[in-house]
Amino acid sequence: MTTTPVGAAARPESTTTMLDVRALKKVYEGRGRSVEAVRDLTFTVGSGELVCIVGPSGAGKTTLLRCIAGLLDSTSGEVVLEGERVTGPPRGMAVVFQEYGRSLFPWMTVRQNVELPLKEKKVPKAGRRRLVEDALEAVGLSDVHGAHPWQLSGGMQQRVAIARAVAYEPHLLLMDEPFAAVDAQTRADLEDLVRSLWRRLGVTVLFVTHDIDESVYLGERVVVLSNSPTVVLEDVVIDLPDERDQLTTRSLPRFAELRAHVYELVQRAKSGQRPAPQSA
Amino acid sequence: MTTTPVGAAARPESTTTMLDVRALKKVYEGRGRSVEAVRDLTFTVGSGELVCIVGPSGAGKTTLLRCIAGLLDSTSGEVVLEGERVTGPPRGMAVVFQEYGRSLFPWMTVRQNVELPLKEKKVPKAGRRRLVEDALEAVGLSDVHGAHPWQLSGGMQQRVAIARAVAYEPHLLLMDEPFAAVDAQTRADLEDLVRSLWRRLGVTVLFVTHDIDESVYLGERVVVLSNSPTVVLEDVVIDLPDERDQLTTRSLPRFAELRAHVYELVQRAKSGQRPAPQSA
Amino acid sequence: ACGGGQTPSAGPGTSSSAGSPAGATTVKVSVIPIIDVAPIYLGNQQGFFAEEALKLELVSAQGGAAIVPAVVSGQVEFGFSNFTSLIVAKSKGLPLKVVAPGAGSTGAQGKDFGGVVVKADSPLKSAADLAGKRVAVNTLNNINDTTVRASIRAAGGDAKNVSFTELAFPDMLAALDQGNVDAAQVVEPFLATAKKNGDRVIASNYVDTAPDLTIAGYFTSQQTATAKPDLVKRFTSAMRKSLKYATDNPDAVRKVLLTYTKIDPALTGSLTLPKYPAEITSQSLETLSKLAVQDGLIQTAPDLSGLLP
Amino acid sequence: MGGIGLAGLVAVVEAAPRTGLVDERYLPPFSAMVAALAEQGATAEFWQSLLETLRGWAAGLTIAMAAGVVLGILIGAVPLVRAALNSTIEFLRPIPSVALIPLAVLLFGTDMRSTLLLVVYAAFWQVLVQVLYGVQDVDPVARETARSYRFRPLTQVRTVIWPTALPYVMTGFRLSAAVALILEITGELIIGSPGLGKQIAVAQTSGAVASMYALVIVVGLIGVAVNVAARAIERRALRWHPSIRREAAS
Amino acid sequence: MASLDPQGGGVVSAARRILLLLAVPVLLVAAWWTATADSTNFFWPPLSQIAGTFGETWFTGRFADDVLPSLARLLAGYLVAVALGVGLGTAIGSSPALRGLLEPVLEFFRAIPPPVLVPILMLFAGIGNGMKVLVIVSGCVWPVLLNTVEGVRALDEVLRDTARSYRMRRRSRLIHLVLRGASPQIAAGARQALSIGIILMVISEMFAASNGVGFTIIQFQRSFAIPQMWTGIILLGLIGIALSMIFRWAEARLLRWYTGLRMSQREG
Ligand SMILES: Nc1ncnc2c1ncn2[C@@H]1O[C@H](COP(=O)(O)OP(=O)(O)OP(=O)(O)O)[C@@H](O)[C@H]1O
Ligand SMILES: Nc1ncnc2c1ncn2[C@@H]1O[C@H](COP(=O)(O)OP(=O)(O)OP(=O)(O)O)[C@@H](O)[C@H]1O
Ligand SMILES: O=[N+]([O-])[O-]
Ligand SMILES: [Mg+2]
Ligand SMILES: [Mg+2]
Repeated sequence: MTTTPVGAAARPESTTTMLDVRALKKVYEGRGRSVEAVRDLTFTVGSGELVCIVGPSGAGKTTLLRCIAGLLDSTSGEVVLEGERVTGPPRGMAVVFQEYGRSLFPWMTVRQNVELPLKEKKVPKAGRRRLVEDALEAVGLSDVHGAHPWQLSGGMQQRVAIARAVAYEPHLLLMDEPFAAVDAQTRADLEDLVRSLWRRLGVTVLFVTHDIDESVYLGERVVVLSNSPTVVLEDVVIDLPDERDQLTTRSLPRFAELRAHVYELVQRAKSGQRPAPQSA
Repeated sequence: MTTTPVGAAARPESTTTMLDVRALKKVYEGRGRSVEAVRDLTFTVGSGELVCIVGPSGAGKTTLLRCIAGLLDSTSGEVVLEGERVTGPPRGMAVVFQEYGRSLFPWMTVRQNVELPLKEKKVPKAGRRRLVEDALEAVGLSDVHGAHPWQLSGGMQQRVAIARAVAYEPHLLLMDEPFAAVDAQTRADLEDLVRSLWRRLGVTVLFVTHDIDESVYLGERVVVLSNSPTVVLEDVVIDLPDERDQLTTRSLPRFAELRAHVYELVQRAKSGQRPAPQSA
Repeated sequence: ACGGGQTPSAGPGTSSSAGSPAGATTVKVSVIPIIDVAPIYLGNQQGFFAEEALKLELVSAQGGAAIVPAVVSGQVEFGFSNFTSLIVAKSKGLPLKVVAPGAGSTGAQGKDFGGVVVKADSPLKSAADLAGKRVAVNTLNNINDTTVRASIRAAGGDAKNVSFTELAFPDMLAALDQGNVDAAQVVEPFLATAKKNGDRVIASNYVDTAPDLTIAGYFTSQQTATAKPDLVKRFTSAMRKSLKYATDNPDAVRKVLLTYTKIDPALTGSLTLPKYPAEITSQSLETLSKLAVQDGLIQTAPDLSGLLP
Repeated sequence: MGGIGLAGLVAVVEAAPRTGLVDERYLPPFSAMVAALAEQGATAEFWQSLLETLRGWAAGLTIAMAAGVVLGILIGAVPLVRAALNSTIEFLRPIPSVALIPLAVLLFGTDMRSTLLLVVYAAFWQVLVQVLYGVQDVDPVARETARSYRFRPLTQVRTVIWPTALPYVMTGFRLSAAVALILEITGELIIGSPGLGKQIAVAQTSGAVASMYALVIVVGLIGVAVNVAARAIERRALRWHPSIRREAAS
Repeated sequence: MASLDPQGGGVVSAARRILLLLAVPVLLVAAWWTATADSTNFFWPPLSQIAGTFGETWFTGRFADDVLPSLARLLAGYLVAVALGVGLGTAIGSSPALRGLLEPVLEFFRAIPPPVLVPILMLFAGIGNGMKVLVIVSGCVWPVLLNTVEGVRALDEVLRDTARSYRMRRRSRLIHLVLRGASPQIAAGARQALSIGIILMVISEMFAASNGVGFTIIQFQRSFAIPQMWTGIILLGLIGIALSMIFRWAEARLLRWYTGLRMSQREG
């Protein structure tokens, strides 16, 4: 079982840096309760990379994503996106929230939900129409345009949120367990959708998931987080061929190796293991 | 690849019937949009059985569970629980909702959320205390008693909802994708928790999941639903040894067979295949 | 016979006479739609204002709270008020001028248009018995409580510890009935209603205060008086004619009531009309002013001659 | 259904004076009120007054709603503004319109503008406070969704804040509609600007009890009608809201 | 913004809060002061004159004789109104049938102006303090009632289902689900009711009163004691501020979960 644990610096292709997370720390201050969700996170993501993030429940993945998205102020450290320090949501970003249900506007239909960001982006009407239809089609929801989110099943709601992000054609796509509520077959389809989108548009993707197979199948790298207070446990490079396919890729021996390695890391993370003084 | 597709009548042990779903049909009537979510569902669950339900996203699993829980009136057909027609939530039932986040009372702390149903059940104080602590411990949340649900990560919220159901010690436990938001390792732990609870208390469990491995690992039977409008595509008996274990069970050849069979069924379901006239 | 109080009272807003000449000056008058102002409605009907080239716009309001600021700010030229209110206003430095009398007591004991009533079976027999009792008046610290006190004093009673309760005229009889008050100072048409109910009149407070007490009148602001002396003169002149006409034609007064009040037509015949005096007796003003000082409404009596035209 | 409730009220009002529970000189039986109403209804003056009242009320309510919603969203959505204006709002809010009557008259005389001022002043706060609470109710995930897609402030208001606040605004509308009506009537009653309130005042000073209650019934019915309209609007505009969803389903 | 050091942040934010709290009022008072400084308008006396009479008007006996009785009636009326509004509102909000039955009747009464309603109330409640409290109740109850109804109707369905599935009894469902869930909106109503209560405290004292803040203000108004009347209006405003501060303190306590929930993701 050989894997190559590599630091961010040693990434295979030396693309330009899209995202630079430096010594990020986030403490939630509450009355009485103050939680150090993220202690010290440092990693970079190259432009056009697809990076998966895995880690124990409560590790701070959502917190990290929200800091990157400019939705949450960090306690210390910084997030630099395309050379600029993030202080608010950057242009051309789309986020699929873990609370997909609450991120859809119940007062709008499915179509309106997907279309709204495009309107905001000033996409002309005809283009909007096509984008919305294609996106809904891609997530298998061409027949519910007129329904309201609360008339849909959990998985359908989640797919609407994905369709909204996909239709937006972002530069930077942040997804927080976006397939948690869909069935295995749909999940596989959506995984391929994300891969093809990524390859077609050159979008940089940060993908939080609990499914280890998924992280290995999707990512070029998998960043494994420790448990809370969180640091990077390991940054695993996924050296699988670029052309991936649900059947062949998943049956590669290297896939099994990587999968096992990540699995073991997650188990170690959960059991409280932390990296050696590596982030100094 | 041999599996034994069996009707409910042919279940291995002839336990007493706990739950009898007969020709259940549910049509959601809305302005303009009327959706036949469930067309004709018939199956039974024996007392003390652990049955998993899988099916495509939007198949009507949540709808089915809500009908069984007495939270939703069916359009036709009926649900009979322990010989009585279900018209409202039956005694001794616990439900873990798919929208776990919304099912926790935001004005209560984690402890209060878990404790409240026990108070309702008139469990004496000391017993309550123990049950709450054990349940939170079992889901790995012994350190957040005093936090409010909205201070927790998605997976932690979901585990609170599970702890609440577990602490309640129900006769009938309905779980709707209860592990969707937790990491792989926690998921495995929680699967074992459900199994042990089930064995210890003899509780009847209906478990909706999208994870096919999980359904096979957990269930005595897996009911595969067609896509909407929904009927039972197949009722798969899981003839694995009762004593299950994450490592050994999952590496059994029979496990792989069953897994492959269910996977194929789900794929067929998604592609729109429906059973032959079997439900007549 | 009303304070600048909270009596909810208003009436049809404007009623202008038929056939006012084209070049007439429009003049707004803010009044309280009670029987006291019948002459101005009547005079308008009779064309007395048109004769003075005035086009009358009658604006009805509930009392001083609305009328005085309207006059002072020049939003309306003239207003109607009881004299106690005007004396108080004057003493506070408001620049007001009385331009015409409005209404006064009939001067006939027991036959005035206002008085103190008690229930038929009440032990109270005269104003002197009101000492220590609860008496309803429509406005506290105004003409009605001061004149009731005067009435008590005139009857030899102790006016110090009467407890006045402020109630709108329409609510007084119910309160009297239910025993919430022992007596009520009412004016027409409620006086007639009270009598019909069998209530007894134990005092005519205006009569007891002074003979021929003028109670209320029309006023303007100092500014209007200075700026438009001619307008004031014409208004006063038309007003006098109206008052005289009203005094001479009580039946016409009863009839004009039906145009701006909702008094039961069956009741108008039994109403006691106030006197519509032609002149303001400065003696009335002095009496009221003295009472106002005596009862602590004001510290010192104002210069009454400044109030009069 | 609501008819039954009103019928019950009618029955009580008819029976109470007849059985001597209250003196019918002060609260006449319902039938007497209806007779008086019929009498009033035959006069042009009544209809004119009704029209005046409705006009003043609608104008005041419209201004109050518009100002309340716009300022409410502005103040509510910008925490800094909110913090800065809090004490001022709390100071101004409990000042009764009736205390402002002399000032209104000073400014506008006794015509309808004075009453309008009172109506707007009183009704405005009802809307404002409802909107402030409504704006605060925005779901954080929805707000973050809007922020992450960089919705412009106006879009955020239109697509997130406004729909969230809408149920509160509807309640604010119902509250302020009644307050506006009350102040319209009270203003007419005290200042004497034309309308039903003035008719009520005349009836009161004239001791015409049945006529007075007849007019009050009309005022009450305006209130009922406004509510019916508000509920109808709500059923359309809040179709997506749990309260309407649930009741439509059952 | 997030990098403020915690100690310094406390002082800075406290100073900022005070600045925010006082800036606008100070500006407005200054504007009022200068605008009326040389006023000769009888009804708009200089603010300096109003301020000068404030103390002698209210703190030489009137505080105990007028202000306290008013506040006592206000408190009684307010508490009754909140209890009644929440109680009735919960019942109506929980039952569409009851709502259909009662709403038109309630809407009818809601539209009746106090000057008309009070005489009717006097028929039943006399003319004492009880009547005045009743007048306050009759106005305060509506915002609480309406908001409670809507708050109860808007309860989250999943929460409702959760409570049902655990067979929570009526009583605990009421306490732990319905009232808590509707509490943000009930608070909106109670907040509205507070200032309406002050207004009705004044209005109730226009009827059959012999003491009270409202009574005194009306007396000042009628006797053309205009500076004193202004002090009364200012006093009402100050009472409003004081009561709202108490209210906000209580609200912050009761709705801590809600503020936390709503703000949780703005800045953790
Ligand atoms: N608003 C908040 N207030 C206080 N603590 C919070 C808040 N949000 C998150 N936390 C805490 O921060 C930690 C990290 O939470 P976060 O949601 O980032 O985890 P996560 O990795 O996304 O977990 P999951 O996989 O379960 O979604 C948790 O311990 C959580 O309790
Ligand atoms: N309240 C509702 N109104 C109208 N249609 C509804 C409603 N709830 C569910 N549906 C429809 O019923 C169908 C079944 O929904 P359900 O939630 O039962 O699916 P599910 O099997 O649980 O799906 P998932 O795995 O995505 O959660 C879907 O087509 C959905 O759109
Ligand atoms: O403002 N109000 O007088 O009701
Ligand atoms: Mg998360
Ligand atoms: Mg579901």
